[in-house]
Amino acid sequence: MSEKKIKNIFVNGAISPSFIAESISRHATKTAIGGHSIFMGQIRRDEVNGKFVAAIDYTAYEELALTKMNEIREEIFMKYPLNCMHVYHSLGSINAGEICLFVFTSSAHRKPAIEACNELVERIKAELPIWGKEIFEDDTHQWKENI
Amino acid sequence: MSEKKIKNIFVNGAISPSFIAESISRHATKTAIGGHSIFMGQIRRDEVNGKFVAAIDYTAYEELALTKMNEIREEIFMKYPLNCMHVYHSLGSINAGEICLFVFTSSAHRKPAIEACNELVERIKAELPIWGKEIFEDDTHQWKENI
Amino acid sequence: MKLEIISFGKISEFIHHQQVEISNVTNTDQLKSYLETSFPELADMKYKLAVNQNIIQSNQSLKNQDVVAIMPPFSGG
Amino acid sequence: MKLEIISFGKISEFIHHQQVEISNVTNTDQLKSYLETSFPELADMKYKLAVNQNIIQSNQSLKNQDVVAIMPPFSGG
Repeated sequence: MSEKKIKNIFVNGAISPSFIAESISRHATKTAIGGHSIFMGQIRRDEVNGKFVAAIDYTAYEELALTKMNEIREEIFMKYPLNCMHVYHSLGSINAGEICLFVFTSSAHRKPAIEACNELVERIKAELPIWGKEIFEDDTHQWKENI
Repeated sequence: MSEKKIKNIFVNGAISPSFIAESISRHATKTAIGGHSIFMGQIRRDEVNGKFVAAIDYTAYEELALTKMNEIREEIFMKYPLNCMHVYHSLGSINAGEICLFVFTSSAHRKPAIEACNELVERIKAELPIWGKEIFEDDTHQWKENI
Repeated sequence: MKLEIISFGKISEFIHHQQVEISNVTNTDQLKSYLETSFPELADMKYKLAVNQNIIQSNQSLKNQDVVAIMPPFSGG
Repeated sequence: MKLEIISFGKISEFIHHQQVEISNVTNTDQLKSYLETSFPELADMKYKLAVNQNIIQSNQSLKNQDVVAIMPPFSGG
Protein backbone atom coordinates (compact mmCIF):
# COMPACT_ATOMS: atom_id res chain seq x y z
CA MET A 1 0.00 0.00 0.00
CA SER A 2 2.64 2.50 1.00
CA GLU A 3 5.83 3.27 -0.85
CA LYS A 4 7.70 3.82 2.40
CA LYS A 5 10.83 1.83 3.09
CA ILE A 6 10.22 -1.01 5.53
CA LYS A 7 11.39 0.08 8.98
CA ASN A 8 13.65 -2.12 11.06
CA ILE A 9 12.25 -2.85 14.51
CA PHE A 10 15.08 -5.10 15.70
CA VAL A 11 17.87 -4.01 18.02
CA ASN A 12 20.72 -6.20 19.17
CA GLY A 13 20.64 -6.62 22.92
CA ALA A 14 18.50 -4.90 25.53
CA ILE A 15 16.64 -1.62 25.00
CA SER A 16 18.17 0.92 27.39
CA PRO A 17 16.24 3.53 29.40
CA SER A 18 18.41 6.22 27.77
CA PHE A 19 17.33 5.03 24.31
CA ILE A 20 13.71 5.38 25.47
CA ALA A 21 14.43 8.86 26.87
CA GLU A 22 15.93 9.96 23.55
CA SER A 23 12.92 8.62 21.71
CA ILE A 24 10.60 10.58 24.03
CA SER A 25 12.62 13.80 23.76
CA ARG A 26 12.49 13.72 19.95
CA HIS A 27 8.73 14.39 20.28
CA ALA A 28 9.12 17.76 22.03
CA THR A 29 9.00 19.55 18.68
CA LYS A 30 5.80 17.73 17.69
CA THR A 31 3.46 20.15 19.39
CA ALA A 32 0.28 18.64 17.92
CA ILE A 33 0.76 15.68 20.29
CA GLY A 34 -1.18 15.68 23.56
CA GLY A 35 -0.74 12.10 24.78
CA HIS A 36 1.91 9.38 24.57
CA SER A 37 1.36 5.73 25.46
CA ILE A 38 4.28 3.37 26.03
CA PHE A 39 4.45 -0.35 26.68
CA MET A 40 7.71 -2.02 27.68
CA GLY A 41 8.31 -5.74 28.07
CA GLN A 42 10.88 -6.67 30.71
CA ILE A 43 12.53 -10.08 31.23
CA ARG A 44 11.20 -11.80 34.36
CA ARG A 45 13.42 -13.95 36.57
CA ASP A 46 10.76 -16.69 36.56
CA GLU A 47 11.22 -19.85 38.57
CA VAL A 48 10.57 -23.12 36.74
CA ASN A 49 11.08 -26.34 38.73
CA GLY A 50 13.50 -24.68 41.14
CA LYS A 51 15.60 -23.02 38.42
CA PHE A 52 15.58 -19.31 37.66
CA VAL A 53 15.50 -17.63 34.26
CA ALA A 54 18.75 -15.68 33.81
CA ALA A 55 18.04 -14.37 30.29
CA ILE A 56 15.90 -14.83 27.20
CA ASP A 57 17.65 -15.32 23.88
CA TYR A 58 15.48 -13.89 21.09
CA THR A 59 15.66 -14.93 17.45
CA ALA A 60 13.32 -14.00 14.61
CA TYR A 61 12.50 -14.73 11.01
CA GLU A 62 13.56 -11.17 10.41
CA GLU A 63 12.44 -10.54 6.82
CA LEU A 64 8.98 -12.00 7.46
CA ALA A 65 8.67 -10.18 10.81
CA LEU A 66 9.48 -6.82 9.22
CA THR A 67 7.04 -7.36 6.36
CA LYS A 68 4.33 -8.36 8.84
CA MET A 69 5.14 -5.42 11.14
CA ASN A 70 4.83 -3.09 8.17
CA GLU A 71 1.32 -4.42 7.47
CA ILE A 72 0.38 -4.02 11.14
CA ARG A 73 1.81 -0.49 11.20
CA GLU A 74 -0.25 0.55 8.19
CA GLU A 75 -3.42 -1.02 9.56
CA ILE A 76 -2.98 0.73 12.92
CA PHE A 77 -2.32 4.08 11.22
CA MET A 78 -5.54 3.59 9.18
CA LYS A 79 -7.54 2.70 12.29
CA TYR A 80 -6.37 5.37 14.76
CA PRO A 81 -5.53 9.09 14.32
CA LEU A 82 -1.92 8.78 15.45
CA ASN A 83 0.89 11.30 15.13
CA CYS A 84 3.65 8.75 15.76
CA MET A 85 4.26 5.04 16.22
CA HIS A 86 7.55 3.39 17.17
CA VAL A 87 8.24 -0.30 17.83
CA TYR A 88 11.52 -1.88 18.91
CA HIS A 89 12.16 -5.54 19.75
CA SER A 90 15.42 -7.01 21.02
CA LEU A 91 17.33 -9.87 19.41
CA GLY A 92 20.00 -11.90 21.19
CA SER A 93 20.38 -12.53 24.87
CA ILE A 94 18.51 -10.16 27.21
CA ASN A 95 19.08 -10.52 30.95
CA ALA A 96 16.37 -10.65 33.61
CA GLY A 97 15.42 -7.06 34.51
CA GLU A 98 16.28 -5.71 31.05
CA ILE A 99 13.80 -4.38 28.49
CA CYS A 100 13.16 -6.40 25.30
CA LEU A 101 10.12 -4.65 23.79
CA PHE A 102 9.33 -0.93 23.47
CA VAL A 103 6.07 0.22 21.85
CA PHE A 104 5.42 3.98 21.70
CA THR A 105 2.36 5.73 20.24
CA SER A 106 1.34 9.39 20.25
CA SER A 107 -1.83 11.26 19.35
CA ALA A 108 -3.49 14.65 19.86
CA HIS A 109 -5.87 13.23 22.47
CA ARG A 110 -5.09 10.32 24.75
CA LYS A 111 -7.49 7.57 23.63
CA PRO A 112 -6.08 6.74 20.18
CA ALA A 113 -2.52 6.52 21.54
CA ILE A 114 -3.62 4.23 24.38
CA GLU A 115 -5.80 1.96 22.24
CA ALA A 116 -3.25 1.73 19.43
CA CYS A 117 -0.47 0.88 21.87
CA ASN A 118 -2.50 -1.95 23.40
CA GLU A 119 -3.49 -3.33 20.02
CA LEU A 120 0.11 -3.18 18.78
CA VAL A 121 1.36 -5.16 21.79
CA GLU A 122 -1.27 -7.86 21.24
CA ARG A 123 -0.53 -8.11 17.53
CA ILE A 124 3.26 -8.12 17.98
CA LYS A 125 2.97 -11.06 20.38
CA ALA A 126 0.52 -12.98 18.22
CA GLU A 127 1.69 -12.25 14.70
CA LEU A 128 5.43 -11.61 14.57
CA PRO A 129 7.69 -14.64 13.97
CA ILE A 130 9.93 -14.12 17.00
CA TRP A 131 11.01 -16.81 19.45
CA GLY A 132 12.33 -16.55 23.00
CA LYS A 133 14.58 -19.21 24.52
CA GLU A 134 14.62 -18.96 28.31
CA ILE A 135 18.15 -19.54 29.56
CA PHE A 136 18.32 -20.74 33.17
CA GLU A 137 21.08 -19.87 35.61
CA ASP A 138 22.57 -23.38 35.13
CA ASP A 139 22.75 -22.84 31.33
CA THR A 140 19.92 -25.26 30.54
CA HIS A 141 17.07 -23.77 28.52
CA GLN A 142 13.43 -24.06 27.52
CA TRP A 143 11.53 -22.38 24.72
CA LYS A 144 9.10 -19.72 25.85
CA GLU A 145 5.46 -19.92 24.84
CA ASN A 146 3.15 -16.90 24.75
CA ILE A 147 -0.10 -17.66 26.51
CA MET B 1 -6.52 2.25 55.35
CA SER B 2 -2.77 2.23 54.94
CA GLU B 3 -0.24 3.65 57.36
CA LYS B 4 2.03 4.72 54.53
CA LYS B 5 3.06 8.34 54.27
CA ILE B 6 1.16 10.22 51.58
CA LYS B 7 3.33 10.46 48.46
CA ASN B 8 3.86 13.73 46.69
CA ILE B 9 2.95 13.58 43.00
CA PHE B 10 3.71 17.22 42.19
CA VAL B 11 6.85 18.43 40.48
CA ASN B 12 7.65 22.04 39.69
CA GLY B 13 7.97 22.56 35.97
CA ALA B 14 8.05 20.04 33.14
CA ILE B 15 8.80 16.33 33.55
CA SER B 16 12.02 15.64 31.65
CA PRO B 17 12.72 12.56 29.51
CA SER B 18 15.80 11.90 31.67
CA PHE B 19 13.61 11.82 34.80
CA ILE B 20 11.44 9.23 33.05
CA ALA B 21 14.52 7.22 32.03
CA GLU B 22 15.77 7.19 35.63
CA SER B 23 12.37 6.04 36.82
CA ILE B 24 12.42 3.19 34.26
CA SER B 25 15.97 2.15 35.11
CA ARG B 26 15.16 1.86 38.82
CA HIS B 27 12.95 -1.12 37.89
CA ALA B 28 15.79 -3.23 36.46
CA THR B 29 16.32 -4.87 39.85
CA LYS B 30 12.60 -5.72 40.15
CA THR B 31 12.83 -8.98 38.22
CA ALA B 32 9.27 -10.09 39.01
CA ILE B 33 8.05 -7.41 36.58
CA GLY B 34 7.23 -8.48 33.01
CA GLY B 35 5.36 -5.45 31.66
CA HIS B 36 5.42 -1.70 32.14
CA SER B 37 2.75 0.71 30.93
CA ILE B 38 3.37 4.45 30.71
CA PHE B 39 1.14 7.38 29.85
CA MET B 40 2.56 10.86 29.34
CA GLY B 41 0.57 14.03 28.80
CA GLN B 42 2.25 16.63 26.60
CA ILE B 43 1.25 20.29 26.13
CA ARG B 44 -0.29 20.89 22.70
CA ARG B 45 0.25 24.14 20.79
CA ASP B 46 -3.48 24.37 20.15
CA GLU B 47 -4.93 27.15 18.05
CA VAL B 48 -7.92 29.01 19.52
CA ASN B 49 -9.35 31.86 17.44
CA GLY B 50 -6.09 32.42 15.62
CA LYS B 51 -3.93 32.42 18.76
CA PHE B 52 -1.58 29.60 19.75
CA VAL B 53 -1.11 28.07 23.20
CA ALA B 54 2.46 28.77 24.34
CA ALA B 55 2.21 27.07 27.74
CA ILE B 56 -0.19 25.77 30.38
CA ASP B 57 0.16 27.07 33.91
CA TYR B 58 -0.96 24.36 36.37
CA THR B 59 -2.16 25.01 39.91
CA ALA B 60 -3.71 22.55 42.35
CA TYR B 61 -5.43 22.29 45.68
CA GLU B 62 -2.39 20.32 46.70
CA GLU B 63 -3.42 18.85 50.07
CA LEU B 64 -6.77 17.67 48.73
CA ALA B 65 -5.19 16.36 45.51
CA LEU B 66 -2.63 14.31 47.44
CA THR B 67 -5.27 12.88 49.78
CA LYS B 68 -7.46 11.97 46.81
CA MET B 69 -4.50 10.50 44.89
CA ASN B 70 -3.68 8.36 47.90
CA GLU B 71 -7.23 6.95 47.88
CA ILE B 72 -7.01 6.29 44.14
CA ARG B 73 -3.61 4.63 44.58
CA GLU B 74 -4.93 2.28 47.24
CA GLU B 75 -8.03 1.40 45.21
CA ILE B 76 -5.94 0.65 42.11
CA PHE B 77 -3.53 -1.51 44.12
CA MET B 78 -6.53 -3.44 45.50
CA LYS B 79 -8.04 -3.91 42.06
CA TYR B 80 -4.97 -4.93 40.03
CA PRO B 81 -1.96 -7.14 40.87
CA LEU B 82 0.65 -4.43 40.39
CA ASN B 83 4.31 -4.44 41.36
CA CYS B 84 4.72 -0.66 41.06
CA MET B 85 2.75 2.52 40.45
CA HIS B 86 4.20 6.01 39.98
CA VAL B 87 2.34 9.24 39.21
CA TYR B 88 3.85 12.68 38.62
CA HIS B 89 2.01 15.88 37.66
CA SER B 90 3.60 19.22 36.89
CA LEU B 91 2.79 22.51 38.62
CA GLY B 92 3.68 25.92 37.19
CA SER B 93 4.18 26.90 33.60
CA ILE B 94 4.81 24.05 31.14
CA ASN B 95 5.65 24.97 27.54
CA ALA B 96 4.09 23.44 24.43
CA GLY B 97 5.96 20.21 23.64
CA GLU B 98 6.86 19.54 27.28
CA ILE B 99 5.51 16.73 29.44
CA CYS B 100 3.15 17.57 32.32
CA LEU B 101 1.85 14.14 33.40
CA PHE B 102 3.70 10.84 33.82
CA VAL B 103 1.84 7.70 34.92
CA PHE B 104 3.85 4.48 35.20
CA THR B 105 2.54 1.03 36.24
CA SER B 106 4.26 -2.35 36.30
CA SER B 107 3.07 -5.93 36.74
CA ALA B 108 4.23 -9.52 36.17
CA HIS B 109 2.01 -9.88 33.08
CA ARG B 110 1.03 -7.05 30.79
CA LYS B 111 -2.74 -6.69 31.27
CA PRO B 112 -2.89 -5.38 34.85
CA ALA B 113 -0.22 -2.73 34.13
CA ILE B 114 -2.04 -1.58 30.98
CA GLU B 115 -5.51 -1.49 32.55
CA ALA B 116 -4.33 0.18 35.76
CA CYS B 117 -2.45 2.84 33.79
CA ASN B 118 -5.54 3.68 31.73
CA GLU B 119 -7.77 3.80 34.78
CA LEU B 120 -5.29 6.02 36.64
CA VAL B 121 -5.18 8.53 33.79
CA GLU B 122 -8.98 8.74 33.67
CA ARG B 123 -9.26 9.15 37.44
CA ILE B 124 -6.45 11.73 37.64
CA LYS B 125 -8.19 13.87 35.04
CA ALA B 126 -11.64 13.50 36.60
CA GLU B 127 -10.93 13.50 40.32
CA LEU B 128 -7.82 15.51 41.16
CA PRO B 129 -8.33 19.22 41.93
CA ILE B 130 -5.82 20.54 39.40
CA TRP B 131 -6.41 23.43 37.00
CA GLY B 132 -4.67 24.35 33.77
CA LYS B 133 -4.54 27.93 32.50
CA GLU B 134 -3.71 28.05 28.79
CA ILE B 135 -1.31 30.93 28.14
CA PHE B 136 -1.36 32.18 24.56
CA GLU B 137 1.64 33.56 22.70
CA ASP B 138 0.28 37.11 23.19
CA ASP B 139 0.10 36.55 27.01
CA THR B 140 -3.69 36.40 27.12
CA HIS B 141 -5.11 33.26 28.71
CA GLN B 142 -8.11 30.98 29.02
CA TRP B 143 -8.85 28.26 31.56
CA LYS B 144 -8.61 24.75 30.18
CA GLU B 145 -11.55 22.39 30.52
CA ASN B 146 -11.21 18.62 30.39
CA ILE B 147 -13.74 17.12 28.00
CA MET C 1 -19.84 32.32 61.95
CA LYS C 2 -16.28 32.80 60.70
CA LEU C 3 -15.25 30.92 57.55
CA GLU C 4 -12.06 30.81 55.55
CA ILE C 5 -12.75 30.94 51.82
CA ILE C 6 -10.20 29.72 49.30
CA SER C 7 -10.70 29.43 45.57
CA PHE C 8 -9.01 27.92 42.55
CA GLY C 9 -8.71 28.10 38.76
CA LYS C 10 -10.96 30.58 36.99
CA ILE C 11 -12.84 31.31 40.21
CA SER C 12 -9.64 32.55 41.90
CA GLU C 13 -9.68 35.47 39.43
CA PHE C 14 -12.71 37.04 41.16
CA ILE C 15 -12.89 35.41 44.60
CA HIS C 16 -9.69 35.81 46.57
CA HIS C 17 -8.54 34.01 49.67
CA GLN C 18 -10.46 35.63 52.53
CA GLN C 19 -11.84 35.29 56.04
CA VAL C 20 -15.55 36.02 56.11
CA GLU C 21 -17.84 36.65 59.03
CA ILE C 22 -21.39 35.71 58.01
CA SER C 23 -24.64 35.33 59.83
CA ASN C 24 -27.69 33.33 58.73
CA VAL C 25 -25.51 30.68 57.09
CA THR C 26 -25.40 27.29 58.77
CA ASN C 27 -24.93 24.91 55.84
CA THR C 28 -23.31 24.68 52.40
CA ASP C 29 -26.54 25.32 50.46
CA GLN C 30 -26.97 28.60 52.29
CA LEU C 31 -23.30 29.42 51.73
CA LYS C 32 -23.72 28.83 47.97
CA SER C 33 -26.62 31.32 47.86
CA TYR C 34 -24.55 33.81 49.81
CA LEU C 35 -21.57 33.38 47.46
CA GLU C 36 -23.66 33.55 44.28
CA THR C 37 -25.22 36.78 45.51
CA SER C 38 -21.87 38.29 46.50
CA PHE C 39 -20.13 37.12 43.32
CA PRO C 40 -22.66 37.02 40.48
CA GLU C 41 -20.15 35.43 38.02
CA LEU C 42 -20.27 32.31 40.18
CA ALA C 43 -23.99 31.77 39.56
CA ASP C 44 -23.33 31.01 35.88
CA MET C 45 -20.52 28.54 36.53
CA LYS C 46 -20.19 24.90 37.44
CA TYR C 47 -18.32 24.57 40.72
CA LYS C 48 -17.92 22.33 43.74
CA LEU C 49 -17.23 23.08 47.38
CA ALA C 50 -14.83 21.27 49.67
CA VAL C 51 -15.15 21.75 53.41
CA ASN C 52 -11.95 21.10 55.35
CA GLN C 53 -10.59 19.21 52.34
CA ASN C 54 -13.65 17.00 51.85
CA ILE C 55 -15.49 17.48 48.59
CA ILE C 56 -19.20 18.10 49.28
CA GLN C 57 -21.70 16.03 47.30
CA SER C 58 -24.86 17.19 49.10
CA ASN C 59 -25.83 19.83 51.61
CA GLN C 60 -23.75 19.75 54.78
CA SER C 61 -23.76 21.82 57.93
CA LEU C 62 -20.95 24.28 58.57
CA LYS C 63 -19.24 25.23 61.78
CA ASN C 64 -17.12 28.13 62.90
CA GLN C 65 -13.55 28.19 61.45
CA ASP C 66 -14.35 25.78 58.61
CA VAL C 67 -12.18 26.15 55.50
CA VAL C 68 -14.34 26.19 52.38
CA ALA C 69 -12.75 25.74 48.95
CA ILE C 70 -14.60 26.85 45.82
CA MET C 71 -13.46 24.77 42.83
CA PRO C 72 -14.34 25.00 39.13
CA PRO C 73 -14.26 21.78 37.04
CA PHE C 74 -10.86 20.09 37.20
CA SER C 75 -8.54 20.27 34.21
CA GLY C 76 -5.38 18.44 35.20
CA GLY C 77 -3.53 15.89 33.15
CA MET D 1 11.80 -30.80 -6.76
CA LYS D 2 14.44 -28.85 -4.84
CA LEU D 3 13.35 -26.96 -1.73
CA GLU D 4 15.21 -24.86 0.80
CA ILE D 5 14.12 -25.65 4.34
CA ILE D 6 14.70 -23.19 7.18
CA SER D 7 13.47 -23.56 10.73
CA PHE D 8 13.15 -21.49 13.88
CA GLY D 9 12.80 -21.71 17.65
CA LYS D 10 12.53 -25.14 19.19
CA ILE D 11 12.26 -26.75 15.73
CA SER D 12 15.68 -25.41 14.74
CA GLU D 13 17.16 -27.74 17.36
CA PHE D 14 16.33 -30.83 15.25
CA ILE D 15 15.73 -29.52 11.72
CA HIS D 16 18.66 -27.55 10.40
CA HIS D 17 18.84 -25.23 7.42
CA GLN D 18 19.05 -27.56 4.39
CA GLN D 19 18.46 -27.99 0.68
CA VAL D 20 16.29 -31.03 0.02
CA GLU D 21 15.59 -32.84 -3.20
CA ILE D 22 12.23 -34.59 -2.89
CA SER D 23 9.98 -36.40 -5.27
CA ASN D 24 6.22 -37.03 -4.87
CA VAL D 25 5.73 -33.70 -3.07
CA THR D 26 3.83 -31.02 -4.96
CA ASN D 27 2.06 -29.12 -2.17
CA THR D 28 2.45 -28.07 1.46
CA ASP D 29 0.20 -30.84 2.87
CA GLN D 30 2.43 -33.44 1.24
CA LEU D 31 5.51 -31.62 2.49
CA LYS D 32 4.13 -31.71 6.04
CA SER D 33 3.69 -35.50 5.84
CA TYR D 34 7.21 -35.83 4.48
CA LEU D 35 8.65 -33.65 7.26
CA GLU D 36 6.70 -35.40 10.05
CA THR D 37 7.95 -38.77 8.79
CA SER D 38 11.55 -37.57 8.52
CA PHE D 39 11.45 -35.71 11.87
CA PRO D 40 9.04 -37.51 14.19
CA GLU D 41 9.37 -34.84 16.92
CA LEU D 42 7.57 -32.45 14.56
CA ALA D 43 4.41 -34.61 14.48
CA ASP D 44 3.71 -33.82 18.15
CA MET D 45 4.19 -30.09 17.84
CA LYS D 46 2.14 -27.12 16.71
CA TYR D 47 3.85 -25.41 13.81
CA LYS D 48 3.18 -23.28 10.74
CA LEU D 49 4.84 -23.13 7.34
CA ALA D 50 5.77 -20.03 5.40
CA VAL D 51 6.54 -20.36 1.69
CA ASN D 52 8.77 -17.61 0.30
CA GLN D 53 7.92 -15.48 3.34
CA ASN D 54 4.16 -15.94 3.13
CA ILE D 55 2.56 -17.74 6.05
CA ILE D 56 0.45 -20.65 4.76
CA GLN D 57 -3.09 -20.94 6.13
CA SER D 58 -4.28 -23.79 3.89
CA ASN D 59 -2.77 -26.25 1.44
CA GLN D 60 -0.76 -24.58 -1.33
CA SER D 61 1.20 -25.93 -4.25
CA LEU D 62 4.98 -25.81 -4.21
CA LYS D 63 7.43 -25.17 -7.00
CA ASN D 64 11.11 -25.82 -7.51
CA GLN D 65 13.46 -23.55 -5.44
CA ASP D 66 10.75 -22.48 -2.97
CA VAL D 67 11.99 -21.49 0.48
CA VAL D 68 9.91 -23.17 3.18
CA ALA D 69 10.14 -21.98 6.79
CA ILE D 70 8.98 -24.24 9.62
CA MET D 71 7.88 -22.15 12.59
CA PRO D 72 6.72 -23.15 16.09
CA PRO D 73 4.26 -20.84 17.92
CA PHE D 74 5.61 -17.31 18.23
CA SER D 75 6.87 -16.09 21.58
CA GLY D 76 8.11 -12.56 21.06
CA GLY D 77 7.36 -9.54 23.22
